[in-house]
Amino acid sequence: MIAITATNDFVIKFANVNGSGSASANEMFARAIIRMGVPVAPRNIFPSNIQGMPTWYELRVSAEGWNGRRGGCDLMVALNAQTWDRDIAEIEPGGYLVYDSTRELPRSKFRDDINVIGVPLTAICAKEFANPTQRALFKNIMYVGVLTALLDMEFAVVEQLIAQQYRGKDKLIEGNRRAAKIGYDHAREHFACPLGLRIERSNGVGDRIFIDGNSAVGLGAVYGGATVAAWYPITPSTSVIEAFSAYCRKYRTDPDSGAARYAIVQAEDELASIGMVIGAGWNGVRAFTATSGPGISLMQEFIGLAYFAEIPAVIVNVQRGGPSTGMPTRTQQSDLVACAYASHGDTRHVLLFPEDPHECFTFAAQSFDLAERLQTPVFIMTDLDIGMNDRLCAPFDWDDSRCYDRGKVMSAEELDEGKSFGRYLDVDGDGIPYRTIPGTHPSKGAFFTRGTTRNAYAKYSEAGQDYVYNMERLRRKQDTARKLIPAPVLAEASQSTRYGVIHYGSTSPAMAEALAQMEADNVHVDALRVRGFPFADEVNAFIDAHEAVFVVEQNESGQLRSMLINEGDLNPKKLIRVLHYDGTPITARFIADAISTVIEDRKVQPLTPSLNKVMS
Amino acid sequence: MIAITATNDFVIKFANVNGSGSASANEMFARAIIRMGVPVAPRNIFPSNIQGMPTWYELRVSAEGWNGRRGGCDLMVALNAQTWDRDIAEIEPGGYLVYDSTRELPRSKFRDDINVIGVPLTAICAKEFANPTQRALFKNIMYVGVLTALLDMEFAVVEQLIAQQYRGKDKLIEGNRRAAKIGYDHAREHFACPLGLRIERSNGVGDRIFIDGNSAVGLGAVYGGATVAAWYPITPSTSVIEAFSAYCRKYRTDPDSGAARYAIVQAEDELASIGMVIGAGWNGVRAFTATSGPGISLMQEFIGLAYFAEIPAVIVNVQRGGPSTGMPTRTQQSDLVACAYASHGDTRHVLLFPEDPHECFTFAAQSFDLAERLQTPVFIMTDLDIGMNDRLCAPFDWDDSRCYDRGKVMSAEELDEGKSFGRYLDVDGDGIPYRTIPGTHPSKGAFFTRGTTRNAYAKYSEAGQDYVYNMERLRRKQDTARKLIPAPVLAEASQSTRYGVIHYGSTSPAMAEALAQMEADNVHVDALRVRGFPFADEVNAFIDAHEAVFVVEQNESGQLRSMLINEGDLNPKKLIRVLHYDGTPITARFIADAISTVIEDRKVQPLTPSLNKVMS
Amino acid sequence: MTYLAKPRLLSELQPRNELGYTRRDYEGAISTLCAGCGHDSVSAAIVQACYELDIQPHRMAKLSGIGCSSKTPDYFLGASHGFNSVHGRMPSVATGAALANRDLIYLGVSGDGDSASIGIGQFAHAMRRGVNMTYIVENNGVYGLTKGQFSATADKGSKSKKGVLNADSPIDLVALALQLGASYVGRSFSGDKEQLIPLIKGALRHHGPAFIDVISPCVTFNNHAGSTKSYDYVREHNEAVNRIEVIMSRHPIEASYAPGSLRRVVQHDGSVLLLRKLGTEYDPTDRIGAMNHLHERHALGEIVTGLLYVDEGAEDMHRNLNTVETPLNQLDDADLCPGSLALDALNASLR
Amino acid sequence: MTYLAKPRLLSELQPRNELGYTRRDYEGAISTLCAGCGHDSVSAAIVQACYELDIQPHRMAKLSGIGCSSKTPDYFLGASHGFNSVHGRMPSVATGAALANRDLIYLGVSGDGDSASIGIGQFAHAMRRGVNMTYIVENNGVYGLTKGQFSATADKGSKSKKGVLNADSPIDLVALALQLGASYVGRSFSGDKEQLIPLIKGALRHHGPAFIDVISPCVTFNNHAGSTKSYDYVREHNEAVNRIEVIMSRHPIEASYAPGSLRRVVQHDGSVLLLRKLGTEYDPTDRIGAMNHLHERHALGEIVTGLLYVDEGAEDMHRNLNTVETPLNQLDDADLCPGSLALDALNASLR
Ligand SMILES: Cc1ncc(C[n+]2csc(CCOP(=O)(O)OP(=O)(O)O)c2C)c(N)n1
Ligand SMILES: Cc1ncc(C[n+]2csc(CCOP(=O)(O)OP(=O)(O)O)c2C)c(N)n1
Ligand code: SF4
Ligand code: SF4
Ligand SMILES: [Mg+2]
Ligand SMILES: [Mg+2]
Repeated sequence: MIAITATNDFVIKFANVNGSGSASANEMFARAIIRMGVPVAPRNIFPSNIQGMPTWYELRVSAEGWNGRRGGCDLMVALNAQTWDRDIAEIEPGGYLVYDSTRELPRSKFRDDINVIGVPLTAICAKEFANPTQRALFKNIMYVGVLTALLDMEFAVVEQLIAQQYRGKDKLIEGNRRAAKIGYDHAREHFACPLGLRIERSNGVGDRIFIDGNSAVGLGAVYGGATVAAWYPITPSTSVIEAFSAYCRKYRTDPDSGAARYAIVQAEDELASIGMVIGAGWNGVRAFTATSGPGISLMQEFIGLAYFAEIPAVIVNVQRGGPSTGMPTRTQQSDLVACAYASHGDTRHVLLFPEDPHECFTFAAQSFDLAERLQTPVFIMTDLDIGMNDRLCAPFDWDDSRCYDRGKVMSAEELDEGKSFGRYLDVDGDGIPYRTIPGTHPSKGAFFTRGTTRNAYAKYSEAGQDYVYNMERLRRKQDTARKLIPAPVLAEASQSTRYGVIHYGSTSPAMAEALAQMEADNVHVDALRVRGFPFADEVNAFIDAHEAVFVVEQNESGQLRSMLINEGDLNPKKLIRVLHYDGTPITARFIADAISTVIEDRKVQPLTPSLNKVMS
Repeated sequence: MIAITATNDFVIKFANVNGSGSASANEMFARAIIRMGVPVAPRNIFPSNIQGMPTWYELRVSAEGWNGRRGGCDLMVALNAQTWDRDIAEIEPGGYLVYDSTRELPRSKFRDDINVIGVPLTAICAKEFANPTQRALFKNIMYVGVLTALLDMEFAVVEQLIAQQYRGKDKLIEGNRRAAKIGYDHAREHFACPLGLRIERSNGVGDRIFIDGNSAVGLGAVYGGATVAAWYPITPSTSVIEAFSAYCRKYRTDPDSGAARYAIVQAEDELASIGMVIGAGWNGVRAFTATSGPGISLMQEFIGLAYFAEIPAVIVNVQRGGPSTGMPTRTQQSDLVACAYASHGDTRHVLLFPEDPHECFTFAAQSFDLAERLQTPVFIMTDLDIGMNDRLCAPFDWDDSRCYDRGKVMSAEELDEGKSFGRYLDVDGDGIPYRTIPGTHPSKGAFFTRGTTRNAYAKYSEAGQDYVYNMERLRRKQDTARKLIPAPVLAEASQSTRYGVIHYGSTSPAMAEALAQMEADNVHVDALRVRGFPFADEVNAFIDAHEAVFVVEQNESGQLRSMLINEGDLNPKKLIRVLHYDGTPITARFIADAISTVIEDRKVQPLTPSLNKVMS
Repeated sequence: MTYLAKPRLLSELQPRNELGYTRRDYEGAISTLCAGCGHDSVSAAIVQACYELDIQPHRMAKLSGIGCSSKTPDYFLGASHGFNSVHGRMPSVATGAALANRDLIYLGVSGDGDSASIGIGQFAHAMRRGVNMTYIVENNGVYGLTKGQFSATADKGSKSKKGVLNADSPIDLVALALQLGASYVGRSFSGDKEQLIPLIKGALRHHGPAFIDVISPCVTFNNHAGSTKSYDYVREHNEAVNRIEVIMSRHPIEASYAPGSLRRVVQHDGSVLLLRKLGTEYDPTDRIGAMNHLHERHALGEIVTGLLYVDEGAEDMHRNLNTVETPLNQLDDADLCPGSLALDALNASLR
Repeated sequence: MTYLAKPRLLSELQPRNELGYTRRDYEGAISTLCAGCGHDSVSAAIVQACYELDIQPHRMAKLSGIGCSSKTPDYFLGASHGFNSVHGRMPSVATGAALANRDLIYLGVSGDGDSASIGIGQFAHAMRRGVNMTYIVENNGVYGLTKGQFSATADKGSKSKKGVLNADSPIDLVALALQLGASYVGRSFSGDKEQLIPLIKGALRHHGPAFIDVISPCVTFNNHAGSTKSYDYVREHNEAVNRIEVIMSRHPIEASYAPGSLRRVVQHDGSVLLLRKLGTEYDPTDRIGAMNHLHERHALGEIVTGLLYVDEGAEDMHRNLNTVETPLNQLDDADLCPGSLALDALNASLR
């Protein structure tokens, strides 16, 4: 029988039961590989449930550092009886199965074309540990030990990680170490180590850091100067606030008084959380909330208020599968339209699309400058895939000379100097008016904020011309926004080409890999990664410069494509949908296949409208 | 000085103070003209306020029966000191001013180029009526009497209307009649009657009826079999429910028990009202709510639930000026995108666009068939202009052989016969699954409804393929919807033309008039009135058949145009925006000017992309 | 996963109720909650209550919001239609359902996050509107499904698993329900099925808004020392004011309690609630007294349980709306459509 | 339009408060409400209260929802920033504002529709969260701005202008506020400025969530016979439990009441509330007693007014959150940004 052989380049999958403590063992295993200098990209596939349901941890080991999902599975660690059959079926021919052989299983439960490694984990634990909770927990770290041996990894690295993780809790260090060692020794004793798959020390990781996007957003909000966070728990956004809270405690606790230089309020729902953010933004702090689809739907009325009354606010939308409660623990990019045109009436909002934790940090910090400069809500559009999974990415950086851009805030001094103040007056031609913060001046600059129409001096007015003035100014403001948001990133093909591809957000690593694959197959496509909305001028220029442009998205209806067409008055025939929306992260393989097929077809048959069809 | 002369074709405007009781006098005056067989189109221009603020009643008298707003004012009845200056300024040169001359005004307060008719209304009332509230109220009917004389109308008609309106209240009849007569006599005594403007008996009204769109929707809901209405007050939709309630009392009170064959609940907010509608629809009745923009924003999460769980619901959106609280008493068509793609995730909803009260009735009745057939929310998109103003329109009709289409509801008998039931199974290929109503069968057909993803048998499932099956089926359902919604209405130009125009909803009368004006100017444009979304195939065919198509809308961003492009994959360059969005109803003049200018330009210079610019 | 479906075969031997249903007929899908979760005990109590009341499973509709608690309707009464709506908005959906068909029995199941945080508005209004339903909150003081944040019922000073003290005032749903017009109000504990089952039975038989707050510990996130919603804490601070027994109208009343300690409440449908007083002199028909007792004992740190209030003459929403006896969802075209003649007359009046 | 702006010239002659402001300095735009609307009297009381308390107008922030009542912040304190937010959601906006700057005085004005119907959830949570603000509901039992529908505070049996009887149980915001943790709770009547002005003063001086329910008749839609929120009805059923006098810390206390009938409450900022008991023996520091009294009298059809509850040791949200003394909106880049060195260290820990 064949056995897959690969070094630093394969996929391991752990099939576990949720709530069983496997998550931290799996993560430690991933870190161990990183410590050996080999890049990994892990993904949690978990249910909307607390305990007892299937959960998977998919770990892609990639010498080249591809962060996208690869698909397939070379080594399955199958520890969940409920999902046994499908887990076994998923293994690539010639792949490996590691399982708990304590209970004997009939031959029919296995496959002939895979390599089976049975370790009696439960039995060993029962023998080695007396305490029943210990037994259950140490089983997890024990299979880490087994894998360490099977994959030829350095046991010292695992030991180090255990020591770090349980620093100060000597008993736990000892127990975990022992469990890992038992597993390690057992494997070396009973199996030919290493398998065809192995990890070899390398320096593929470089200075990259390993963190999830939600933590990065939380940290970015600290660096961006956010002081108020109001939120309501919802998967997959909850950890944004948990991280913000932890980093605030660390960095924003007044050293003298121990008091907090921030305020975090768990609101009673999403209407209240966005209301608090708006109240806080109006009153001169940088405030944000984090939520997901259902929260976005609930916030619609308030978002319209912030837009029309022109109040800075940052909304982090960690997207999950929609519509409705949808797939709460799966990933999608399907809230673009709901955010870009949020609320009734004619609106248009600023969106940012970070690709990874590094940009989650950068954009989160920048979003507050944008929100205050533009006096409007700014959405950070991440998703479960980058939000809740650790990723290797460029280290965070910060320029200490950078100052927060608080935008056009009129001070008491300026008012005293006699600067004229019209809250909704476009004095600079960029559509952005001046504002004052409550409490600024005893007699000047106070105004009445409202969501109803008013004149440039914030007086209630039902006059058509006041309304039109305001709407036209808001349009100008959107043009200003276009210039301020992060510019798109161009990746040119090695040869000049008629084909372009536009993508955004968490699609980035799969896209990069797909481009490399296609280049290898002599298919050349220029790629533009869009990073914000309203779209920068470069986006239209890019589309103009190509005969056909693929738009790769993780939603069903091609939402970014619609926005491109609408906003750029582009011919839709030119924009070819590449859509993946079943809730799993998109793969390079999927993208490359979809694009290559169309390009191949076009070689045979020249450009016709009928070619423009949905790719998924 | 010139004096405008016109018979059955002019604009009168009443400038009043709100809460002063002028509304019913003005309306009676409009009815008097109709009773003389002359068509009128009135419009209330009112503030978001209860008492003491300016309000206008603009009455277009049009022999040809044009229902659109004309613009300008030939006769101003100026009864509000607050707005005197702008009211006087608005009168066309040669036009007429009627005012209360009790208090003398300086010459500077008038214009030289208008005809001034001063009637000491307050003084006469003070003399004639003892009771102070009577004095104030009868002043209104008194100016109606004055106008009756000035415009050469039949006093008997007014008398008749008074008798009808106050039937059973003899004192009121007498008082009102007397006040009207005093005004009538005063005018005939003091002025040369008639003015250049006059009403001449005709039969231009025919069998048309005079009613507002909101009442028509309420009546349509009764005819459509709605039994549950849950709502929350909001201008301009409140009268939909008031009408539904009144018609239900009239037509749906059980003759024996006096009990109600309907239930109307004033909910605590819009989230609750749509929730109740969904609960009721799930439980097998026809239910609806009526709201406006802010309510639509609040309903987003629930709309997504109804969409994804596939529950029939009808939502009447009487649109007003947005965004946010916006212009609560002005008209717009600016919630199309907020409704068509309501809620997070990939959604697409059914919209209907009635043009006038006749269609408000028809579509309201039909919407329940559509909602139950398609098992989805259906939006009736009216607006303040047709919702809250009386319109002459074709009489309502009803075919008694028509049966309600309850859609695919599986009965206990069918279940007993062994018909297989999968709640989300596409058995017929039209994307529409079968449902059962709670309580149907003791052991078969029960299922669990949820907004999370599930398989075709309504079991919770996080599997990607179950999700995709469902989303693809929903797409098919949308294709089915496309065929069921009211077809667009084509109005061909007298000559074949390269130009088309698409419009919808309350724009219809102004559009019809604009087409006639343009025809008269030898500008030929084919017109298509879109009546529903997802768009029928004819819409794309129409666009394909023309070189350029204008899209006339009452919003700032061209929302229907965006939807046309998105859904039809059309070249935006072909679709030229004609946008009017200051909150006043669009006029024929505006449309004809906008379209003619572009066509004129194109005669000089052939089709270039740059021509495609915003027209307002 | 406390409830494993028993193999079908056994059901032949199981006892049957008046309608011939076994207890099994009132069960649902296998629970996916954490082992030991209080919510599973509440599901079991609901199953038992429906079985004992001889309810036809399909004449009941189960509704919920979102949360671990709101998942539970999938785990009982598999032959009933269920509706797992959106977070915090079950009351409006239940109200709409009740409008559509006044003849079904409506059971709403919710959580403390679902009803006291995001859903407090809908909760309050459903109570005051008089929706004829049984509304059960499975109250654990935390958001279970989103992993243990405090909910609005968490007591001031209660300690989270991570050691954080709650600073906000708690919302007492029972006090609110009493104040807002619920006509049957009780509190119980998921660990006390002797009390819980009859309380649910009485509620299902009640005509009007019946509310039961069930303290139902979250073993995963809120069962530690320092929590005031743990099994241990509730057991220690539980003060039951009465024990209830529900007697169906067709059964003779055989009560073995000493006279004087018993109170008899006849409900709208003829069913009788027998209330045995415990400890304090407590009058369950005195709304103001009930509120007072609740507040006083709460101030002392006690959790008052039992049937706290019942209004024998309660009315429901349909009565207020004067709707016809026939459920609205059974009216047909002829009942509803006024027809063309009426329309012609109306047209004429509009000229 | 009850308040017509007086010509500027006069102000020279007007009396001035300690800060040198005239009453005029606390006024706002001209009211556009109906002549006689109760809300205008509440605005006048707010003006008077702020004038008497020597508040710097710009140190106050006015917030509201949507409704006739919610329009009123435009009609007082023209030199303060105001925020007319969305319907029913003022409390969250006020909470956010209060988080941003703990040093301003926050005044929320709302209606009964705004706070008891659509907004009851936010109202409840702002109270329990301890937002340091004065929250006034101008309660007329109807939706004024949308023309007279019943709101959730309309009493059961109250008659609408069109003759319809209200069937739903009323929501008593005072009872709710008491239950939910408000630390200053009063009720008054727009027609009784003697009572209302000091009540508002005490609230503005209170540290914590202060709630005042002001019955404020809607002359246009709810002032007829049969309404329980009409001027006449309220006058007849008003039962004041006390009269309050607010003494600023810098003033000596000179009270002329007989000892024994007076109760002295010292607030957080040193201001003193002198409460003269009327009629019943009423203890305004007994929360449970207050609730009880309220419920009992309500059952008798009486409208209890006065300062019903005050907690001298009240704490606010900032205390619970342990935020720094400096308002958050005055922290600068250096206070907030951890800088590049910290980031480098963090990067290192993530490898
Ligand atoms: C609009 C919305 N916001 C947030 C969530 C996330 N969410 C799901 S359940 C839940 C809380 C559930 O708490 P509770 O009602 O107490 O139920 P428990 O799990 O404790 O039984 C939250 C916040 C959601 N589903 N929808
Ligand atoms: C989301 C939303 N729904 C409905 C409305 C319409 N609306 C405006 S004010 C109001 C009720 C106001 O009642 P209340 O708060 O009692 O104020 P009052 O006018 O009686 O002072 C309503 C329903 C709105 N503005 N926004
Ligand atoms: S998390 Fe808590 S509430 Fe949820 S199932 Fe587990 S124990 Fe029950
Ligand atoms: S409608 Fe009523 S509440 Fe509104 S301004 Fe008039 S009197 Fe006041
Ligand atoms: Mg809970
Ligand atoms: Mg009100």
